[in-house]
Amino acid sequence: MNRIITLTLPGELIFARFASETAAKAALLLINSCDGGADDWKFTHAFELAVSEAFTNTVSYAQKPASPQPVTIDFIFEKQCLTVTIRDTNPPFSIETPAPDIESYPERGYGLLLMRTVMDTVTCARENGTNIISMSKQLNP
Amino acid sequence: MNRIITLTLPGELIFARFASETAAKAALLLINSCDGGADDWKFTHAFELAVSEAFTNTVSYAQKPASPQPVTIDFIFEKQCLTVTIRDTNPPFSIETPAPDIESYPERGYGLLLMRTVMDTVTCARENGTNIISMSKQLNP
Amino acid sequence: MNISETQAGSITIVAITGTLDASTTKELLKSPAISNPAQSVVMDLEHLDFLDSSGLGALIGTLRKKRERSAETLISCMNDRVRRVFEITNAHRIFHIFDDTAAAVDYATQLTARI
Amino acid sequence: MNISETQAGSITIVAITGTLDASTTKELLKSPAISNPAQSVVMDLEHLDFLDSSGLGALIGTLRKKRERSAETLISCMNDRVRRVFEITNAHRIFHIFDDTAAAVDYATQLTARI
Ligand SMILES: Nc1ncnc2c1ncn2[C@@H]1O[C@H](COP(=O)(O)OP(=O)(O)O)[C@@H](O)[C@H]1O
Ligand SMILES: Nc1ncnc2c1ncn2[C@@H]1O[C@H](COP(=O)(O)OP(=O)(O)O)[C@@H](O)[C@H]1O
Repeated sequence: MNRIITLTLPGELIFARFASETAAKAALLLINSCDGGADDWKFTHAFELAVSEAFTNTVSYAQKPASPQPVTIDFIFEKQCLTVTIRDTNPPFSIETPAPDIESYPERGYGLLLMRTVMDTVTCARENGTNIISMSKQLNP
Repeated sequence: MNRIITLTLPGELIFARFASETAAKAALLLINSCDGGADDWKFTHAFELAVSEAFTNTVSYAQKPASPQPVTIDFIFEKQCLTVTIRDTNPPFSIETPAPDIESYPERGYGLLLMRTVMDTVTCARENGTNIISMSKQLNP
Repeated sequence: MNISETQAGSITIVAITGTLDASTTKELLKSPAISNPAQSVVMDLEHLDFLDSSGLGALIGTLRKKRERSAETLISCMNDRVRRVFEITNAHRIFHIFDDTAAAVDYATQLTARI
Repeated sequence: MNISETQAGSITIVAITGTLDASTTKELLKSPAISNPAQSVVMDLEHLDFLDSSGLGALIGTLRKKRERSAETLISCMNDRVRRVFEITNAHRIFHIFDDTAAAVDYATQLTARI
Protein backbone atom coordinates (compact mmCIF):
# COMPACT_ATOMS: atom_id res chain seq x y z
CA MET A 1 0.00 0.00 0.00
CA ASN A 2 1.26 3.46 -0.86
CA ARG A 3 1.07 5.92 1.97
CA ILE A 4 -0.04 9.47 1.35
CA ILE A 5 0.24 12.55 3.52
CA THR A 6 -1.87 15.49 2.39
CA LEU A 7 -1.31 19.02 3.59
CA THR A 8 -3.71 21.84 2.77
CA LEU A 9 -2.53 25.37 3.52
CA PRO A 10 -3.96 28.83 2.95
CA GLY A 11 -2.57 30.19 -0.33
CA GLU A 12 -0.50 32.88 1.34
CA LEU A 13 3.26 33.30 1.33
CA ILE A 14 3.47 33.32 5.13
CA PHE A 15 2.73 29.59 4.92
CA ALA A 16 5.65 28.86 2.57
CA ARG A 17 7.92 27.79 5.39
CA PHE A 18 5.26 25.53 6.86
CA ALA A 19 5.07 23.82 3.47
CA SER A 20 8.82 23.48 3.02
CA GLU A 21 9.45 22.26 6.56
CA THR A 22 6.68 19.69 6.21
CA ALA A 23 8.30 18.52 2.97
CA ALA A 24 11.63 18.12 4.75
CA LYS A 25 9.92 16.13 7.48
CA ALA A 26 8.23 13.86 4.92
CA ALA A 27 11.59 13.21 3.29
CA LEU A 28 13.12 12.39 6.67
CA LEU A 29 10.26 9.96 7.34
CA LEU A 30 11.11 8.13 4.11
CA ILE A 31 14.80 8.03 5.05
CA ASN A 32 13.99 6.65 8.51
CA SER A 33 11.58 4.08 7.10
CA CYS A 34 14.32 2.67 4.87
CA ASP A 35 16.43 0.43 7.09
CA GLY A 36 19.73 1.99 7.95
CA GLY A 37 19.15 4.90 5.58
CA ALA A 38 21.72 7.54 6.47
CA ASP A 39 20.43 11.04 7.09
CA ASP A 40 20.98 12.17 3.53
CA TRP A 41 20.77 15.94 3.80
CA LYS A 42 20.60 16.35 0.05
CA PHE A 43 17.44 14.26 -0.13
CA THR A 44 15.75 16.18 2.66
CA HIS A 45 16.91 19.52 1.31
CA ALA A 46 15.71 18.65 -2.19
CA PHE A 47 12.12 18.37 -0.98
CA GLU A 48 12.39 21.38 1.31
CA LEU A 49 13.67 23.52 -1.56
CA ALA A 50 11.45 22.18 -4.34
CA VAL A 51 8.29 22.55 -2.26
CA SER A 52 9.28 26.06 -1.21
CA GLU A 53 9.65 26.96 -4.90
CA ALA A 54 6.48 25.24 -6.06
CA PHE A 55 4.33 26.59 -3.23
CA THR A 56 5.64 30.12 -3.77
CA ASN A 57 4.90 29.93 -7.49
CA THR A 58 1.43 28.53 -6.96
CA VAL A 59 0.60 31.40 -4.62
CA SER A 60 2.45 34.10 -6.59
CA TYR A 61 0.91 33.32 -9.98
CA ALA A 62 -2.62 32.73 -8.71
CA GLN A 63 -5.10 34.77 -10.71
CA LYS A 64 -7.14 36.11 -7.80
CA PRO A 65 -4.63 37.04 -5.16
CA ALA A 66 -7.36 39.05 -3.40
CA SER A 67 -9.05 35.89 -2.11
CA PRO A 68 -6.32 33.28 -1.86
CA GLN A 69 -7.41 29.71 -2.51
CA PRO A 70 -6.12 26.86 -0.34
CA VAL A 71 -3.14 24.97 -1.72
CA THR A 72 -3.06 21.18 -1.40
CA ILE A 73 0.22 19.28 -1.35
CA ASP A 74 0.36 15.47 -1.52
CA PHE A 75 3.36 13.48 -0.35
CA ILE A 76 3.24 9.97 -1.80
CA PHE A 77 5.52 7.34 -0.29
CA GLU A 78 6.51 4.36 -2.43
CA LYS A 79 9.35 2.16 -1.24
CA GLN A 80 12.49 4.28 -1.75
CA CYS A 81 10.69 7.03 -3.67
CA LEU A 82 8.91 10.16 -2.52
CA THR A 83 6.63 12.09 -4.90
CA VAL A 84 5.15 15.51 -4.16
CA THR A 85 2.25 16.92 -6.14
CA ILE A 86 0.81 20.42 -6.01
CA ARG A 87 -2.27 21.48 -7.94
CA ASP A 88 -3.30 24.97 -8.92
CA THR A 89 -5.73 26.69 -11.25
CA ASN A 90 -3.15 29.23 -12.43
CA PRO A 91 -2.54 29.93 -16.13
CA PRO A 92 -0.63 27.13 -17.85
CA PHE A 93 3.15 27.43 -17.97
CA SER A 94 6.12 25.48 -19.24
CA ILE A 95 8.55 23.94 -16.76
CA GLU A 96 11.28 23.90 -19.42
CA THR A 97 12.35 27.49 -18.81
CA PRO A 98 15.99 28.17 -19.67
CA ALA A 99 18.39 28.84 -16.79
CA PRO A 100 18.75 32.60 -16.29
CA ASP A 101 22.04 34.22 -17.34
CA ILE A 102 23.57 35.01 -13.97
CA GLU A 103 25.95 37.62 -15.44
CA SER A 104 23.02 40.01 -15.95
CA TYR A 105 22.05 39.66 -12.27
CA PRO A 106 18.46 38.53 -12.79
CA GLU A 107 16.50 38.48 -9.55
CA ARG A 108 13.99 35.88 -10.71
CA GLY A 109 13.63 32.76 -12.77
CA TYR A 110 15.62 30.31 -10.64
CA GLY A 111 12.69 28.39 -9.14
CA LEU A 112 12.04 25.82 -11.87
CA LEU A 113 15.80 25.43 -12.44
CA LEU A 114 16.25 24.53 -8.77
CA MET A 115 13.24 22.19 -8.81
CA ARG A 116 14.51 20.37 -11.92
CA THR A 117 18.04 20.10 -10.57
CA VAL A 118 17.34 18.76 -7.08
CA MET A 119 14.55 16.36 -8.12
CA ASP A 120 14.87 13.26 -10.30
CA THR A 121 11.75 14.19 -12.27
CA VAL A 122 9.51 17.23 -12.45
CA THR A 123 6.39 17.24 -14.59
CA CYS A 124 3.49 19.60 -15.02
CA ALA A 125 0.29 18.26 -16.52
CA ARG A 126 -2.67 20.43 -17.44
CA GLU A 127 -6.07 18.85 -16.77
CA ASN A 128 -9.42 20.69 -16.80
CA GLY A 129 -7.87 24.04 -16.11
CA THR A 130 -5.63 22.67 -13.37
CA ASN A 131 -1.82 22.50 -13.32
CA ILE A 132 -0.66 19.30 -11.63
CA ILE A 133 2.97 19.73 -10.70
CA SER A 134 4.59 16.46 -9.72
CA MET A 135 8.14 16.03 -8.40
CA SER A 136 9.82 12.71 -7.54
CA LYS A 137 13.09 11.59 -6.11
CA GLN A 138 14.52 8.18 -5.26
CA LEU A 139 16.38 7.83 -2.01
CA ASN A 140 19.16 5.64 -3.39
CA PRO A 141 19.15 6.00 -7.15
CA MET B 1 -10.71 35.38 7.68
CA ASN B 2 -9.87 32.31 9.71
CA ARG B 3 -6.96 30.35 8.39
CA ILE B 4 -7.06 26.58 8.35
CA ILE B 5 -4.28 24.05 7.88
CA THR B 6 -5.45 20.52 7.18
CA LEU B 7 -3.22 17.49 7.53
CA THR B 8 -4.32 14.04 6.42
CA LEU B 9 -2.16 11.12 7.52
CA PRO B 10 -2.39 7.36 7.15
CA GLY B 11 -4.05 5.94 10.27
CA GLU B 12 -0.93 4.20 11.52
CA LEU B 13 1.01 4.81 14.70
CA ILE B 14 4.26 5.43 12.82
CA PHE B 15 2.71 8.75 11.75
CA ALA B 16 1.98 9.87 15.33
CA ARG B 17 5.16 11.91 15.54
CA PHE B 18 4.47 13.58 12.20
CA ALA B 19 1.09 14.64 13.60
CA SER B 20 2.46 15.91 16.91
CA GLU B 21 5.38 17.77 15.33
CA THR B 22 3.04 19.42 12.84
CA ALA B 23 0.82 20.48 15.74
CA ALA B 24 3.81 22.03 17.49
CA LYS B 25 4.68 23.87 14.28
CA ALA B 26 1.13 25.18 13.92
CA ALA B 27 1.24 26.47 17.50
CA LEU B 28 4.57 28.17 16.82
CA LEU B 29 3.07 29.80 13.74
CA LEU B 30 0.31 31.30 15.89
CA ILE B 31 2.86 32.52 18.43
CA ASN B 32 4.96 34.12 15.69
CA SER B 33 1.92 35.74 14.07
CA CYS B 34 1.03 37.47 17.35
CA ASP B 35 3.30 40.51 17.59
CA GLY B 36 6.03 40.05 20.10
CA GLY B 37 4.61 36.76 21.31
CA ALA B 38 7.31 35.10 23.38
CA ASP B 39 8.15 31.52 22.50
CA ASP B 40 5.74 30.05 25.00
CA TRP B 41 6.90 26.45 25.24
CA LYS B 42 3.82 25.44 27.19
CA PHE B 43 1.55 26.55 24.34
CA THR B 44 3.57 24.67 21.73
CA HIS B 45 3.91 21.61 23.94
CA ALA B 46 0.17 21.58 24.69
CA PHE B 47 -0.63 21.06 21.02
CA GLU B 48 2.21 18.62 20.47
CA LEU B 49 1.05 16.50 23.40
CA ALA B 50 -2.71 16.75 22.86
CA VAL B 51 -2.44 15.85 19.17
CA SER B 52 -0.13 12.93 19.96
CA GLU B 53 -2.75 11.62 22.39
CA ALA B 54 -5.73 12.23 20.12
CA PHE B 55 -4.07 10.79 17.01
CA THR B 56 -2.91 7.70 18.93
CA ASN B 57 -6.42 7.13 20.30
CA THR B 58 -8.04 7.59 16.93
CA VAL B 59 -5.73 4.99 15.41
CA SER B 60 -5.74 2.63 18.41
CA TYR B 61 -9.50 2.45 18.85
CA ALA B 62 -10.33 2.25 15.14
CA GLN B 63 -12.63 -0.66 14.48
CA LYS B 64 -10.89 -2.05 11.43
CA PRO B 65 -7.20 -1.84 12.26
CA ALA B 66 -6.51 -4.25 9.38
CA SER B 67 -7.11 -1.51 6.80
CA PRO B 68 -6.30 1.78 8.50
CA GLN B 69 -8.34 4.76 7.39
CA PRO B 70 -6.70 8.16 6.86
CA VAL B 71 -6.90 10.55 9.79
CA THR B 72 -7.62 14.21 9.10
CA ILE B 73 -6.49 16.92 11.50
CA ASP B 74 -7.61 20.55 11.13
CA PHE B 75 -5.72 23.43 12.68
CA ILE B 76 -7.93 26.51 12.83
CA PHE B 77 -6.27 29.86 13.51
CA GLU B 78 -8.38 32.64 15.04
CA LYS B 79 -6.60 35.67 16.43
CA GLN B 80 -4.91 34.42 19.62
CA CYS B 81 -6.63 31.03 19.58
CA LEU B 82 -5.70 27.75 17.95
CA THR B 83 -8.25 24.94 17.62
CA VAL B 84 -7.45 21.40 16.52
CA THR B 85 -10.11 18.99 15.39
CA ILE B 86 -9.76 15.29 14.67
CA ARG B 87 -12.56 13.14 13.33
CA ASP B 88 -12.93 9.37 13.51
CA THR B 89 -15.60 6.73 13.02
CA ASN B 90 -14.64 4.83 16.17
CA PRO B 91 -17.20 3.79 18.78
CA PRO B 92 -18.46 6.71 20.86
CA PHE B 93 -16.63 7.42 24.12
CA SER B 94 -16.75 9.89 26.97
CA ILE B 95 -13.95 12.39 27.42
CA GLU B 96 -14.82 12.76 31.12
CA THR B 97 -12.84 9.72 32.19
CA PRO B 98 -11.58 9.93 35.78
CA ALA B 99 -7.84 10.38 36.32
CA PRO B 100 -6.23 6.98 36.90
CA ASP B 101 -5.05 6.18 40.44
CA ILE B 102 -1.29 6.37 40.02
CA GLU B 103 -0.63 4.30 43.16
CA SER B 104 -1.86 1.18 41.38
CA TYR B 105 0.63 1.78 38.55
CA PRO B 106 -1.86 1.81 35.66
CA GLU B 107 -0.14 1.80 32.29
CA ARG B 108 -3.05 3.44 30.46
CA GLY B 109 -5.78 5.99 30.79
CA TYR B 110 -3.70 9.19 30.93
CA GLY B 111 -4.42 10.43 27.40
CA LEU B 112 -7.69 12.29 27.95
CA LEU B 113 -6.42 13.60 31.31
CA LEU B 114 -3.41 15.13 29.57
CA MET B 115 -5.55 16.55 26.75
CA ARG B 116 -8.01 18.14 29.19
CA THR B 117 -5.23 19.56 31.36
CA VAL B 118 -3.05 21.17 28.68
CA MET B 119 -5.90 22.56 26.58
CA ASP B 120 -8.41 25.25 27.54
CA THR B 121 -11.32 23.23 26.17
CA VAL B 122 -11.72 19.70 24.86
CA THR B 123 -15.02 18.52 23.43
CA CYS B 124 -16.14 15.42 21.61
CA ALA B 125 -19.31 15.59 19.55
CA ARG B 126 -20.91 12.58 17.91
CA GLU B 127 -22.46 13.27 14.50
CA ASN B 128 -23.62 10.62 12.01
CA GLY B 129 -21.39 7.94 13.44
CA THR B 130 -18.40 10.25 13.63
CA ASN B 131 -16.55 11.46 16.73
CA ILE B 132 -15.45 15.08 16.31
CA ILE B 133 -12.77 15.80 18.87
CA SER B 134 -12.07 19.52 19.21
CA MET B 135 -9.36 21.08 21.37
CA SER B 136 -8.73 24.82 21.78
CA LYS B 137 -6.24 26.99 23.56
CA GLN B 138 -5.77 30.76 23.79
CA LEU B 139 -2.25 32.08 23.52
CA ASN B 140 -2.66 34.67 26.28
CA PRO B 141 -5.68 33.77 28.35
CA MET C 1 14.08 7.13 19.28
CA ASN C 2 17.48 5.80 20.19
CA ILE C 3 18.38 3.77 23.28
CA SER C 4 21.85 3.29 24.71
CA GLU C 5 22.62 1.12 27.70
CA THR C 6 25.73 1.65 29.84
CA GLN C 7 26.69 -0.46 32.87
CA ALA C 8 27.60 1.43 36.08
CA GLY C 9 28.39 -1.25 38.65
CA SER C 10 25.20 -3.21 39.26
CA ILE C 11 23.04 -0.50 37.66
CA THR C 12 22.30 -0.03 33.95
CA ILE C 13 21.97 3.53 32.70
CA VAL C 14 19.39 3.57 29.91
CA ALA C 15 19.68 6.80 27.92
CA ILE C 16 16.75 7.54 25.63
CA THR C 17 17.12 10.03 22.79
CA GLY C 18 14.27 11.50 20.75
CA THR C 19 10.62 10.55 21.05
CA LEU C 20 8.85 8.09 23.33
CA ASP C 21 5.29 7.72 22.03
CA ALA C 22 3.02 4.93 20.78
CA SER C 23 5.29 4.31 17.81
CA THR C 24 8.45 3.74 19.85
CA THR C 25 7.46 2.17 23.20
CA LYS C 26 7.68 -1.39 21.87
CA GLU C 27 11.31 -0.86 20.99
CA LEU C 28 12.07 0.47 24.47
CA LEU C 29 10.39 -2.52 26.13
CA LYS C 30 12.57 -4.88 24.08
CA SER C 31 15.86 -3.35 25.18
CA PRO C 32 17.85 -5.77 27.41
CA ALA C 33 17.95 -3.86 30.71
CA ILE C 34 14.28 -2.88 30.45
CA SER C 35 13.01 -6.32 29.51
CA ASN C 36 14.95 -8.00 32.35
CA PRO C 37 12.72 -7.32 35.40
CA ALA C 38 15.53 -8.06 37.89
CA GLN C 39 17.85 -5.37 36.47
CA SER C 40 17.86 -2.00 38.24
CA VAL C 41 18.04 0.94 35.86
CA VAL C 42 18.48 4.69 35.79
CA MET C 43 16.54 6.15 32.85
CA ASP C 44 18.61 9.10 31.65
CA LEU C 45 16.04 11.34 29.92
CA GLU C 46 18.35 14.27 29.17
CA HIS C 47 17.95 13.77 25.43
CA LEU C 48 14.31 12.68 25.49
CA ASP C 49 12.60 15.44 23.49
CA PHE C 50 9.04 14.24 23.69
CA LEU C 51 7.06 11.90 25.94
CA ASP C 52 3.34 11.20 25.76
CA SER C 53 1.02 8.93 27.74
CA SER C 54 2.00 5.84 25.76
CA GLY C 55 5.65 6.45 26.61
CA LEU C 56 4.81 7.19 30.23
CA GLY C 57 2.76 3.98 30.38
CA ALA C 58 5.82 2.01 29.27
CA LEU C 59 7.92 3.63 32.03
CA ILE C 60 5.25 2.88 34.65
CA GLY C 61 4.94 -0.73 33.47
CA THR C 62 8.71 -1.05 33.73
CA LEU C 63 8.67 0.35 37.27
CA ARG C 64 5.93 -2.08 38.32
CA LYS C 65 7.58 -5.17 36.86
CA LYS C 66 10.95 -4.30 38.35
CA ARG C 67 9.48 -3.51 41.80
CA GLU C 68 7.91 -6.99 41.80
CA ARG C 69 11.47 -8.30 41.54
CA SER C 70 12.85 -5.68 43.98
CA ALA C 71 14.68 -3.90 41.20
CA GLU C 72 14.65 -0.10 40.85
CA THR C 73 13.63 2.28 38.02
CA LEU C 74 15.02 5.74 38.66
CA ILE C 75 14.68 8.76 36.41
CA SER C 76 17.27 11.45 35.75
CA CYS C 77 17.57 14.71 33.83
CA MET C 78 14.08 15.17 32.46
CA ASN C 79 13.38 18.43 30.62
CA ASP C 80 10.43 20.71 31.45
CA ARG C 81 8.22 19.20 28.76
CA VAL C 82 8.71 15.66 30.02
CA ARG C 83 8.36 16.80 33.64
CA ARG C 84 5.01 18.35 32.78
CA VAL C 85 3.67 14.91 31.71
CA PHE C 86 4.91 13.36 34.97
CA GLU C 87 3.31 16.12 37.02
CA ILE C 88 -0.10 16.14 35.34
CA THR C 89 -0.42 12.38 35.73
CA ASN C 90 1.08 12.32 39.24
CA ALA C 91 3.73 9.90 37.99
CA HIS C 92 6.32 12.03 39.77
CA ARG C 93 4.91 10.56 43.01
CA ILE C 94 5.84 6.97 42.19
CA PHE C 95 9.25 7.53 40.60
CA HIS C 96 12.47 8.66 42.25
CA ILE C 97 13.50 11.59 40.05
CA PHE C 98 17.02 13.07 39.97
CA ASP C 99 18.54 16.06 38.22
CA ASP C 100 21.83 14.23 37.89
CA THR C 101 22.48 10.75 36.49
CA ALA C 102 25.49 10.08 38.72
CA ALA C 103 23.47 10.89 41.85
CA ALA C 104 20.70 8.58 40.62
CA VAL C 105 23.20 5.77 40.06
CA ASP C 106 24.64 6.24 43.58
CA TYR C 107 21.19 6.16 45.10
CA ALA C 108 20.17 3.06 43.11
CA THR C 109 23.40 1.32 44.08
CA GLN C 110 22.70 1.94 47.78
CA LEU C 111 19.09 0.81 47.47
CA THR C 112 19.96 -2.43 45.71
CA ALA C 113 22.92 -3.17 48.04
CA ARG C 114 20.58 -2.89 51.04
CA ILE C 115 18.47 -5.84 49.93
CA MET D 1 14.07 35.36 10.04
CA ASN D 2 16.15 37.67 12.18
CA ILE D 3 18.59 40.30 10.97
CA SER D 4 21.35 41.91 12.99
CA GLU D 5 23.62 44.65 11.68
CA THR D 6 27.05 45.30 13.17
CA GLN D 7 29.45 48.00 12.04
CA ALA D 8 33.07 46.95 11.35
CA GLY D 9 34.86 50.10 10.19
CA SER D 10 33.27 51.18 6.93
CA ILE D 11 31.63 47.80 6.42
CA THR D 12 28.32 46.59 7.88
CA ILE D 13 28.10 42.93 8.81
CA VAL D 14 24.52 41.76 8.19
CA ALA D 15 23.90 38.49 10.00
CA ILE D 16 20.76 36.62 8.92
CA THR D 17 19.26 33.93 11.12
CA GLY D 18 16.56 31.49 10.08
CA THR D 19 14.78 31.41 6.75
CA LEU D 20 15.15 33.60 3.68
CA ASP D 21 12.23 32.81 1.37
CA ALA D 22 9.33 34.66 -0.27
CA SER D 23 7.79 35.41 3.13
CA THR D 24 10.88 37.12 4.57
CA THR D 25 12.75 38.84 1.70
CA LYS D 26 10.80 42.09 2.05
CA GLU D 27 11.97 42.45 5.63
CA LEU D 28 15.60 41.91 4.57
CA LEU D 29 15.33 44.54 1.84
CA LYS D 30 14.07 47.06 4.40
CA SER D 31 17.01 46.67 6.78
CA PRO D 32 19.16 49.84 6.85
CA ALA D 33 22.46 48.55 5.44
CA ILE D 34 20.72 46.57 2.71
CA SER D 35 18.39 49.37 1.61
CA ASN D 36 21.24 51.91 1.45
CA PRO D 37 22.86 51.14 -1.95
CA ALA D 38 26.09 52.97 -1.05
CA GLN D 39 26.78 50.82 2.03
CA SER D 40 29.17 47.88 1.59
CA VAL D 41 28.08 44.78 3.47
CA VAL D 42 29.26 41.35 4.44
CA MET D 43 26.29 38.98 4.62
CA ASP D 44 27.08 36.56 7.43
CA LEU D 45 25.03 33.47 6.58
CA GLU D 46 26.33 31.20 9.34
CA HIS D 47 22.88 30.99 10.95
CA LEU D 48 20.85 31.07 7.74
CA ASP D 49 19.12 27.68 7.80
CA PHE D 50 17.21 27.88 4.57
CA LEU D 51 17.48 29.89 1.37
CA ASP D 52 15.30 29.52 -1.72
CA SER D 53 15.21 31.35 -5.06
CA SER D 54 13.21 34.28 -3.65
CA GLY D 55 15.86 34.81 -0.99
CA LEU D 56 18.64 34.41 -3.53
CA GLY D 57 16.91 36.95 -5.80
CA ALA D 58 16.96 39.46 -2.95
CA LEU D 59 20.70 38.90 -2.45
CA ILE D 60 21.37 39.28 -6.19
CA GLY D 61 19.27 42.46 -6.36
CA THR D 62 21.23 43.83 -3.41
CA LEU D 63 24.53 43.01 -5.14
CA ARG D 64 23.42 44.72 -8.35
CA LYS D 65 22.18 47.90 -6.67
CA LYS D 66 25.28 48.21 -4.54
CA ARG D 67 27.63 47.58 -7.51
CA GLU D 68 25.93 50.44 -9.35
CA ARG D 69 27.09 52.62 -6.44
CA SER D 70 30.52 50.88 -6.21
CA ALA D 71 29.57 49.27 -2.92
CA GLU D 72 30.27 45.61 -2.17
CA THR D 73 28.10 42.66 -1.15
CA LEU D 74 30.24 39.84 0.18
CA ILE D 75 29.03 36.53 1.58
CA SER D 76 30.48 34.57 4.47
CA CYS D 77 29.93 31.26 6.27
CA MET D 78 27.20 29.69 4.17
CA ASN D 79 26.23 26.13 5.07
CA ASP D 80 26.08 23.27 2.54
CA ARG D 81 22.36 23.70 1.91
CA VAL D 82 22.69 27.38 1.11
CA ARG D 83 25.84 26.75 -0.96
CA ARG D 84 23.89 24.25 -3.04
CA VAL D 85 21.44 26.99 -4.09
CA PHE D 86 24.31 29.28 -5.07
CA GLU D 87 25.97 26.53 -7.08
CA ILE D 88 22.92 25.33 -8.99
CA THR D 89 22.07 28.88 -10.05
CA ASN D 90 25.71 29.88 -10.70
CA ALA D 91 25.30 32.71 -8.19
CA HIS D 92 28.65 31.65 -6.69
CA ARG D 93 30.23 33.15 -9.83
CA ILE D 94 29.02 36.68 -9.15
CA PHE D 95 29.53 36.84 -5.37
CA HIS D 96 32.76 36.89 -3.41
CA ILE D 97 32.25 34.07 -0.94
CA PHE D 98 34.29 33.62 2.25
CA ASP D 99 34.40 30.91 4.89
CA ASP D 100 35.22 33.48 7.53
CA THR D 101 33.44 36.76 8.29
CA ALA D 102 36.59 38.57 9.49
CA ALA D 103 38.40 37.71 6.25
CA ALA D 104 35.42 38.98 4.26
CA VAL D 105 35.41 42.25 6.21
CA ASP D 106 39.18 42.71 5.58
CA TYR D 107 38.71 42.09 1.88
CA ALA D 108 35.72 44.45 1.65
CA THR D 109 37.63 47.13 3.53
CA GLN D 110 40.51 46.89 1.05
CA LEU D 111 38.19 46.95 -1.94
CA THR D 112 36.26 49.99 -0.76
CA ALA D 113 39.44 51.85 0.33
CA ARG D 114 40.82 51.41 -3.19
CA ILE D 115 38.02 53.45 -4.74
N1 LIG E 1 2.51 27.42 -10.39
C1 LIG E 1 2.65 28.28 -11.42
N2 LIG E 1 1.56 28.88 -11.96
C2 LIG E 1 1.69 29.74 -12.99
N3 LIG E 1 2.86 30.07 -13.55
C3 LIG E 1 3.98 29.51 -13.08
C4 LIG E 1 3.93 28.59 -11.99
N4 LIG E 1 5.20 28.19 -11.73
C5 LIG E 1 5.98 28.82 -12.62
N5 LIG E 1 5.27 29.62 -13.44
C6 LIG E 1 5.78 30.45 -14.56
O1 LIG E 1 7.11 30.04 -14.83
C7 LIG E 1 8.02 31.14 -14.67
C8 LIG E 1 9.32 30.68 -14.12
O2 LIG E 1 9.15 30.24 -12.77
P1 LIG E 1 10.41 30.17 -11.81
O3 LIG E 1 11.50 29.44 -12.49
O4 LIG E 1 9.94 29.62 -10.51
O5 LIG E 1 10.89 31.67 -11.64
P2 LIG E 1 10.17 32.95 -11.03
O6 LIG E 1 8.96 32.49 -10.32
O7 LIG E 1 11.20 33.52 -10.12
O8 LIG E 1 9.86 33.81 -12.20
C9 LIG E 1 7.29 32.12 -13.78
O9 LIG E 1 7.73 33.45 -13.99
C10 LIG E 1 5.85 31.92 -14.18
O10 LIG E 1 5.54 32.65 -15.34
N1 LIG F 1 -10.67 8.41 19.48
C1 LIG F 1 -11.21 7.48 20.29
N2 LIG F 1 -12.02 6.54 19.77
C2 LIG F 1 -12.60 5.62 20.55
N3 LIG F 1 -12.41 5.54 21.88
C3 LIG F 1 -11.60 6.44 22.47
C4 LIG F 1 -10.97 7.46 21.70
N4 LIG F 1 -10.24 8.22 22.56
C5 LIG F 1 -10.42 7.70 23.78
N5 LIG F 1 -11.24 6.63 23.74
C6 LIG F 1 -11.69 5.80 24.88
O1 LIG F 1 -11.37 6.50 26.08
C7 LIG F 1 -10.51 5.71 26.90
C8 LIG F 1 -9.51 6.62 27.62
O2 LIG F 1 -8.60 7.19 26.68
P1 LIG F 1 -7.22 7.73 27.19
O3 LIG F 1 -7.45 8.63 28.36
O4 LIG F 1 -6.51 8.33 26.04
O5 LIG F 1 -6.44 6.48 27.74
P2 LIG F 1 -5.93 5.14 26.99
O6 LIG F 1 -6.07 5.34 25.52
O7 LIG F 1 -4.54 5.00 27.46
O8 LIG F 1 -6.83 4.04 27.52
C9 LIG F 1 -9.85 4.72 25.97
O9 LIG F 1 -9.44 3.55 26.64
C10 LIG F 1 -10.96 4.47 24.96
O10 LIG F 1 -11.85 3.52 25.43
